[in-house]
Amino acid sequence: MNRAGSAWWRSLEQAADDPGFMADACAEFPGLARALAEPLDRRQALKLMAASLVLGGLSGCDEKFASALIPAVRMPPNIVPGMPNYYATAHVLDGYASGIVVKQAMGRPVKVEGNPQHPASLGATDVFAQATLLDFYDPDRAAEISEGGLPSERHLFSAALAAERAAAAGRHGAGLRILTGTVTSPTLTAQLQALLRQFPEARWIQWDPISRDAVRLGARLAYGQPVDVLWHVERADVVLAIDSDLLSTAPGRLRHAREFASRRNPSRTHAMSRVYALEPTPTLIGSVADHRFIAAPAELHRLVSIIAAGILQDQPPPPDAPRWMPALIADLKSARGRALIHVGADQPTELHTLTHAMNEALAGRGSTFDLIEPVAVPPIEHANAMVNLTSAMQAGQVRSLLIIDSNPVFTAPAAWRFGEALERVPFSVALAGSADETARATRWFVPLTHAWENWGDARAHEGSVTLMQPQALPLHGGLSAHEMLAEYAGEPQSAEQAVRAFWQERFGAGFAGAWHDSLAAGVVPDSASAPSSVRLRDEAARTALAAARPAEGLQILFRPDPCLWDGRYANNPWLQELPRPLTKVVWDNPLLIAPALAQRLNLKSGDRVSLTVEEKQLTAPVWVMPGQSPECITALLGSGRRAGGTIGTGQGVDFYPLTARAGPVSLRAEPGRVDLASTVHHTLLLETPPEEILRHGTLAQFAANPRFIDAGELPAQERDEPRLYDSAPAGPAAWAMSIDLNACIGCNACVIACQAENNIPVVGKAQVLREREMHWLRIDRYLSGSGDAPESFFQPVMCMHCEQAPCENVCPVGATVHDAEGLNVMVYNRCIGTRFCSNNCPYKVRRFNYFAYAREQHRAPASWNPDVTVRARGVMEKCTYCVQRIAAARIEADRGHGEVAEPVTACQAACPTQAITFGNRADPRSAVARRKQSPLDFAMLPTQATQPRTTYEALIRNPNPAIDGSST
Amino acid sequence: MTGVLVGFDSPQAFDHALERLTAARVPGIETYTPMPPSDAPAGARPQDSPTGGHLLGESPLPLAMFIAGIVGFGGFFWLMRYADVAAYPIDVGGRPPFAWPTFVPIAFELGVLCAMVVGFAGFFVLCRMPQPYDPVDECAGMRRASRDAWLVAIRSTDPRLIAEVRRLLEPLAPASFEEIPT
Amino acid sequence: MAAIFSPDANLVAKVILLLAAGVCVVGAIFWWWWPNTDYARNLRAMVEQPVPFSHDHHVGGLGIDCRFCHTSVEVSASAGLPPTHTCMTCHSQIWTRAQLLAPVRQSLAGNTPIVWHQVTDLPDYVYFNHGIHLAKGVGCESCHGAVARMPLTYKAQPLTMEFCLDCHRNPGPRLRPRSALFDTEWRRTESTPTPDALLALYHVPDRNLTDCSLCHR
Amino acid sequence: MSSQPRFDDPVVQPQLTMAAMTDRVCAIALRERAYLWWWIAFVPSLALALLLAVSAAYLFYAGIGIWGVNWPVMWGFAILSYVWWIAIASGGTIISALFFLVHAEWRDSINRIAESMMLFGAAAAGVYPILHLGRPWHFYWLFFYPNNMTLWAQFRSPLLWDFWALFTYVGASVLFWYFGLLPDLASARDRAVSPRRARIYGVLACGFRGSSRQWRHLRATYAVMAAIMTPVVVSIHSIVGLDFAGAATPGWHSTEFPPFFVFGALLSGFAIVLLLIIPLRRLLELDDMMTGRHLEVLCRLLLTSSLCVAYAYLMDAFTTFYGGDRAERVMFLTRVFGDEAAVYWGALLLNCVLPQLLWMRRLRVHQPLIVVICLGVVVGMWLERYGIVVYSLNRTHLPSAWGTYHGTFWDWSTLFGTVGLFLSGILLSIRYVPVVSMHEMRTLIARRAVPAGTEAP
Repeated sequence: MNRAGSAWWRSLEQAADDPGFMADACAEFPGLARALAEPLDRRQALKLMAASLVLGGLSGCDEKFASALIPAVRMPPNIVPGMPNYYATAHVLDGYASGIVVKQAMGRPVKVEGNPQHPASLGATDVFAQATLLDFYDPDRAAEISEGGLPSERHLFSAALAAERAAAAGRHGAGLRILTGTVTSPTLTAQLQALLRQFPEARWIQWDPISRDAVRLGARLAYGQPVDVLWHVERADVVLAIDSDLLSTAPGRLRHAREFASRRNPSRTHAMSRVYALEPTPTLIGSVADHRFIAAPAELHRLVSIIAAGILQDQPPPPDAPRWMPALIADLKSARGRALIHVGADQPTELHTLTHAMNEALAGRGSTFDLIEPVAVPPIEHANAMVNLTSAMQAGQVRSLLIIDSNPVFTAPAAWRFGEALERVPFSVALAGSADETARATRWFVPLTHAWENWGDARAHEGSVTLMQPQALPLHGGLSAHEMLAEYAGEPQSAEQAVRAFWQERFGAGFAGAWHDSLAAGVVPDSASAPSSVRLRDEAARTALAAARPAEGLQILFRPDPCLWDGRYANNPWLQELPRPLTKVVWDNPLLIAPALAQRLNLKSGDRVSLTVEEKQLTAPVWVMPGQSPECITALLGSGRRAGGTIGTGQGVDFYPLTARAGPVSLRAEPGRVDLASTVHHTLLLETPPEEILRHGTLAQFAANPRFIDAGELPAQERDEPRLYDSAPAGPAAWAMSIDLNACIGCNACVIACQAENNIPVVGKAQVLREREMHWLRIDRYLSGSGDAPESFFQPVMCMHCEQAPCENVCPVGATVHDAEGLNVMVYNRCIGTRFCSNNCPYKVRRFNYFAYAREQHRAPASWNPDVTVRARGVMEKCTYCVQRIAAARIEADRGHGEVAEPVTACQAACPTQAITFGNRADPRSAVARRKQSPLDFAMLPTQATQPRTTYEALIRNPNPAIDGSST
Repeated sequence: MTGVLVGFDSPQAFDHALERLTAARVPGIETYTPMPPSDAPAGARPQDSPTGGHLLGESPLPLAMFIAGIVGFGGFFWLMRYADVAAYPIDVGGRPPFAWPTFVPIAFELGVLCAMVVGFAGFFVLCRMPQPYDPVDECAGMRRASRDAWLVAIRSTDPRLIAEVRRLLEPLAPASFEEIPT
Repeated sequence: MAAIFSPDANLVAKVILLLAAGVCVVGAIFWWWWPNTDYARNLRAMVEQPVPFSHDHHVGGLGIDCRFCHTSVEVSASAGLPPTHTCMTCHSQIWTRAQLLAPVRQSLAGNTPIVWHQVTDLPDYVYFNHGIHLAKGVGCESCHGAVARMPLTYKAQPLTMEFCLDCHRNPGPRLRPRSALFDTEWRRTESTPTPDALLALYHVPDRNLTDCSLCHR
Repeated sequence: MSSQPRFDDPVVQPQLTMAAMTDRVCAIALRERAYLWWWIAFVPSLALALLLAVSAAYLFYAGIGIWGVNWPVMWGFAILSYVWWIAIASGGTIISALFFLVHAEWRDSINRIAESMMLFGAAAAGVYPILHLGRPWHFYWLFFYPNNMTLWAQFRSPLLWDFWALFTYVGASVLFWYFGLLPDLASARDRAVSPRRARIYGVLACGFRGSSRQWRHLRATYAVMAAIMTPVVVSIHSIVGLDFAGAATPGWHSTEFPPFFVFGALLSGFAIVLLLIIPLRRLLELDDMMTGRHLEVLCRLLLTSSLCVAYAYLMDAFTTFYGGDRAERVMFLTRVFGDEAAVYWGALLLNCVLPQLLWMRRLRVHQPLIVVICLGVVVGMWLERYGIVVYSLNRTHLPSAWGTYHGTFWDWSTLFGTVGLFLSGILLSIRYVPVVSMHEMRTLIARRAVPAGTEAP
């Protein structure tokens, strides 16, 4: 870093408890002043630091701190300067929790890791959990209670609430409605139910725009009562994924991915699984499936009925069925007890019911899936409840509406006119993190504390409870859902009191111990849902599929944006700039259309179209999506926020106005283009991925000759080739990495984990358009075959740490050199930016700071990782194998006189499928050394003789011999 | 009066003058010509012309430049070896620290530069330059030295010698005959 | 017909030439020499502090151990600065009226930190770890000098990359017995174990201690 | 004076005497007021040079990001224009130094122009290496100097070789140019009427009087310098070639690059010299020293070097397919048939095809045509470098890293800025420096003059 940069860095390091900052802080946030008065405990101090640091960030770099050292007045307990702390909690998305561990530096959250002890995480994280860090420090988070858009005071709100409660009590709660997202929190549930007992006439509505109604209803229809299904993917030899979200959005996706991957590498698994995907639009599981069949929704229903007939009534497929149908049915049947059929949440209820029948018929129960008591508590029918609520509001029956952490004004289908209806509610309160669309439409807006700022609890997809402890006191004050409900119920208590009270009676006598253990472990022991022994209803097997609507013509599918979900993450720059797994588009949500359709309408990616559903019309850019069904188009929800904060507002197109409309869909080309930023600058449709880049084959080939990849004209590795220079680094350790292409599902968790760990700046859409993205780790995606039904390949690419690194020889100042442990180190402070290294890198893994991206990002300084230099303008950067983690491990080991403990890179830690293995190759016992022994091991571009330390395991697919090709 | 400056219009006349002067062992001869005398057309000049002799001997500069070049090359080569092998050996792309072939280009370039500088500076030293003033500048004839005049100067304060020179050169009909003031 | 220049022009020309050459040489020397001066490195310069804390008195005189205030020095990257609370453990009992200590009392009362001025500073791209250096037998004095004799703390060593490398290239002679790690008066005697013995004693690893990645990330 | 140049012109018209030649050439430099055409050319040139200053200032303020360079294409205009300028400069050195060694008579009247071209071409090129850095204020890390990091430069990098080659080349060029200028400065000093001019040239001439000692050392040293400059110019362009050949990038990784680049240097050098002397011989009325003979010779050289370049192109294509590297083939095919194939074919047409007209003798003295061809070559050489630098980086080994590239306003402004710098330099040297090497011309004239009957005493 140059001097200015360093001064800036130091300022945030040392501004910690600066009085000046405190003064600003108090002026800025009344909440802080109160906090100062309150007795100090650990988190108190943390809060002060965090707050002042956020300010430090806002007030930029200030030389006056360049030489200041500011110790605490009292050092908070458990904090050793310079050493990180870790605290377990959970990341909750649409109610379902996955365990995380938050890393803190001097009490400031700086990184999120998965919690290995949590059943839904197993140590992995998804992109949202990683990105929560920036949400926590989001400067757009609201600080003040407001009424009718004007700043107000807490006591005024309390008074208003009290009056309202009194009125409601008189009416036994008639006209009182409480709107939340899906709730799995035991405490919150208890509070709500208590409230409903107190006000019998009141109603509680749950609403999540990414609806799972069909899943719940489908199960209820099949089994006669609400049940949740627990999938055991690792036990399935044959998987049929029908438009499945198993790996992408379904609760427990991280666990599914882990189990899925455990059966995909033939050199490790006892029997490789075979995965069929049947879907209208590409999904993650479809991209890694052995066979992928494309079918528009209507066609899909027909095909599923044929499969069902085949499985349930042994009917042979009709002659007009696709050629592959008999083989598929036969395969499923032959794998009796080891077959699994999964349907995505977007498919209609009947399809789910039918699938349950098929799974039961295939004797999967107890093997490939189990039934458990539902995790989310009723009421569970989101759509209907929401419609009823809206009509009640229209009819003026709703006197007071309490909206807790939900944004219906934006996410509710415009067809329902929730916004208008809201105006007819005399007393409406929005408890939300920021002044979003709903908070601006309600009468009262109360800031919601961040999940890291308050106590809470939530359940995983299989029911296990995590007690969520705060990581810091609220930066901006605010209330939690618990506090809000407690206040409404008339006995105000803090979230901590609420949660403690609930678990007090749950744990009973051994409370103290159980409480502490649960907090430490991040999971409440054996709190999983009880298995359900309910039998399948016979009607289920006879379920008839309703025809897809609209029956004919173009159809439109609505899916959550892979990075923005339903829009709640729209203000998160990491997620906005995270390449969408299948399109690599950033900062936008173009309409996905099939190549055939594009050809028919003469459209190219980026062209604008006007899209009409029923009478509602809007214009959006399109993206030509190979593998999409030409009869349908896919719209990603979550973009186009109207009040999404400085970053999210107006970014992309809002498709909610089109949801929940059954009318005909029409698409018309419009003049003009939209510049869509994608990190893939050329459509990569190859006849087959070049052998020197990505090796792949079939299980048959592998069975015939495990080393078949060596058979080609290229060696898989230049292991034994003679070389001009034969000097391998001779340190005590030899760091190396192996990436299993069979496991990679392209989910991006590694990409964003790397970004968070290594202080990688966000550059913005304009710079991405100029091809200057900064991600150190990118996931290349190659498509082969026809554009209509391509085969898909994912390949994570980061610095290969070549032993004969071409980049090093050409640097005139020796800014990139080798260390004794084989790391290709990049010494930022020596770099003068000739950029020759990048030209000479065959893998093109180097990124250059064309501008002072890190500085221009205006990111809360406290959120940077203090162990990694923040790069200045004009400096080259690249993957370091997380050298800071290696250093920490090395120091730890040296102090213990032991050998170097195995460090874990950020990408490796985050990966749900454990595709990435890192460690000391010199140690034969290490995981990486064993993986490098795999017959599938190959190096990228072996002919470049770079001796990369990162190698890959070839992608093996397991196609059904009875089916030729993978096309429909 | 510190001498005389005699100007001629043709290199031939100039040559004859020199022959006569050298034959008469006249000391302190210096010439000023519009071009290197040795490059002047041989014309009628006899092969044993003194012009090729003491006035136009060999220059030591080429040798000096050569040595400078060698020293420069060797010096910088050594410096690079010291830097990579002794001062701070660093593993660069798995190459050996003493990667001598890669030292050659820079050593060559800098050696060459040394040679050029030495040649340039050496010229100024050997010619006592810069020397903006010289008594001969006072003579009008000098102005044509850089154009087309062939001048011979005899530096001497001895009137008899001057008379002798006048006697020797009068027959050659010099274009100018001036005394060099003090 | 007069010459263009006067006779003394020759002298002038040569003098100018010599001056130019001289300026170049002197300039080059200065450019190289200046950064190495104590002044440029503000070496041995007392730094004004809000409270004139004297290591000479507390460490040298009273014999308080370094770790009493710099608590995390053995385990962490940063040595840690004492919170006001630490000062008050004693000064709530003794010198409770001392004018010099007013800032400390105010700090505790007003819950406002004391802002010290940094004395020894490393560039921010250098990741120095106190813990491992102590664990491997490098004493405080090696970098901080005879702190126990400093009435006001000053920077005792240049702390340039060269300074670090000198030791990293040949650590043995700089190591000292455990007992002497925090003793800034300690000197090597014949009874001191040999450098090699110390290297073995501390299990100084055989890794390349001059790797860039050791300090720069 | 024969206005229309003919291929059988003598290298210098016989009636020209030393005195007349000296007076006329000095008169040009000593004019009290510059020609009108000079002002017309100089003002826009200076404006462009100022544009360069502005571009550089903004670059330092804002960063490399203002250029079109991006993730895959990390080198762009800066490097390719640098190569282009170096080539132009090198051509001048070849004419001045190489042909001195081989005693080519035609060289004497144009070597001063060739040297100015070398000087300011090198200056224009010299601007780029610093501008091109991400953190230019650290450029001195490339030097040899003791420092308290005990760190030195990384001598394996062709880029460092290139830096020192350029450093040497610029330094040596200045010395060579000034050294050969000394006697002519003396002539100008002695011809000057106004004492001010006389003093200025007097100071510059450092007291050169044409004494036998001065001639002796000058002659000997100049010859050695010429003998040095010739390999230096070959070396610098070979090293520039190594900047690319040294990298494992498809389209760069080729052993033919060093000679390839030297050929290019010759071609563009001869083109620019022709572009300079054709107008000057008319405007400065020097057509009896720069005769049809000069045009004839230079055109032949242009033709020859054009053939060499054509050969290099041929080999480029051949090795690509002979080598059998997939990435190499893909890159080449995109360059030849891709979206911007015009660049490749343009270079081929302008550098190799058009100059073939010069096979015809009459055309070799047809000035308008020569000007057209030379302008074509100058543009063609730039296109060639564009193809080499940009397309190779556009199509590297991994299809996922393929990119696109477009120069921005600041790229172009910097390029034209250096053109302005070059032209202003040339014009200033024409205005104030004797435009012909008079002492060498005098030698030439003397040697050609029929010796007058010598009367014996």
